[in-house]
Amino acid sequence: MKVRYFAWLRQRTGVAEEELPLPEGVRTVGELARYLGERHPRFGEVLRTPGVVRFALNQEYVDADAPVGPDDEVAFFPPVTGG
Amino acid sequence: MKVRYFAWLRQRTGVAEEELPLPEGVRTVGELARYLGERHPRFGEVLRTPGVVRFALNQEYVDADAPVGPDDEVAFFPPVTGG
Amino acid sequence: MIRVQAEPFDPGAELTAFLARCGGAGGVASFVGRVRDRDGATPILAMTLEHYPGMTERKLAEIESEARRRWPLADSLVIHRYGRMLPGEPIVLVATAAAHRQDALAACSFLIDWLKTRAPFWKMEETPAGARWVEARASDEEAAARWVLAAAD
Amino acid sequence: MIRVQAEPFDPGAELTAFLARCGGAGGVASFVGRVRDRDGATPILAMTLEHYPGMTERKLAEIESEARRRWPLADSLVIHRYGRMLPGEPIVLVATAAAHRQDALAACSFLIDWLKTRAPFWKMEETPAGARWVEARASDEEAAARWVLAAAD
Repeated sequence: MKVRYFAWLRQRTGVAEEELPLPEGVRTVGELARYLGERHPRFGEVLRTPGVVRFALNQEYVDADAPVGPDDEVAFFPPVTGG
Repeated sequence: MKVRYFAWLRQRTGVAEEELPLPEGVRTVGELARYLGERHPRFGEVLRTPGVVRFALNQEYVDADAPVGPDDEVAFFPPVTGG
Repeated sequence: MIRVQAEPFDPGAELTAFLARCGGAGGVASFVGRVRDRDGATPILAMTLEHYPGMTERKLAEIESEARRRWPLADSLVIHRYGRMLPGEPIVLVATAAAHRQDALAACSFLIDWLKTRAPFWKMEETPAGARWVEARASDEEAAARWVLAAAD
Repeated sequence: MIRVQAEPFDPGAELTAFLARCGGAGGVASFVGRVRDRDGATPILAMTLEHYPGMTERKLAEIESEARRRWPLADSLVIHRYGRMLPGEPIVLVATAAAHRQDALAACSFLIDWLKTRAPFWKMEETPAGARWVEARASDEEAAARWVLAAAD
């Protein structure tokens, strides 16, 4: 699967995107975030505060309980500030 | 005094503006309108329906009871439709 | 700034000049009103706008002052034509600049709403059946009244 | 029409092209958002807009479709830049055309309000003290929520 990080979350992981197999035991976007939070502790820190990290699954906004599969693209980012 | 007519009221009086002395007994814009309605009967007709004719005194909107004097400019026109 | 003129104007060029004039303001809202090409099924061949010279400029300046009293605007512009014009030609341009977009957008709506009910202009449309004066619309009065109510809150 | 691009654009020229494209529509509203030159007392030296390629275009197209579902628009346009830009440079242009001005004005406000809270862009400002990511504003969420409430009415 493909994982992407944007804005200051990218600065916390140190990578803009990574390819990885679906981790064992991970069924939802929220579980994936916690798994990745262990790989990138500074990303893991900010996951503890609700609302700071937003999720997209295959380029649609989703909640933490959205199910993920091995071919999905998941993105993590802070609230948007365009316009 | 100076009297001006705009839009389709001008078509009813046949004149865009006229100079006249303050008519005897006329103290307000409404009284002036009624006086002029006798000079221009097709203008007089539409004065009977409230809200159809609007008034300006020296280029400010006023009601029919605004007092007029011999040096004033009075204008009569339908509701505005610019923009 | 208020301009009342018989000459055509170019809204894109006016917006460019306005943006250059108020370089520091983050948000610029604008509205362009043009001569419509039909009224329902009736084709409009041309439109003539009559105005009250002197009073028009005075009322537009008052309306602009009121907008700048209500919203913190960096700048504002109203251009309004009079005389005869063809379908598609711009009649009016309103532009507002502010640090915050909501001030610019609200002030722009306010200016066009008040202009429509308070500035002494009258539209005459030419159709295949002849010329006719446009009637004032109740919806314009209602749109303008919103801002009176908003001020009283 | 949606455009997401790194290249600068000229809002006046874009408005001219938009007006030509929708010649029959009587009312055209637009909004230009630019890089601000200061945040309170802090000078802004530059801004970088990051976006999510693919998802950005998709969300903007959804927001535009929603506007055209809610209001009878003759046409609409959203141009949004990404990358690094300087104070005063245009970031975004929204334009809407409709037969009636209130539809054009409401749709324009809606587009910019929803874009600000739903399109995946992130702003980083450079100040004399260094670079910082702009925080989302509660007032933007409130502005966007107005339209959710309006739809439920």
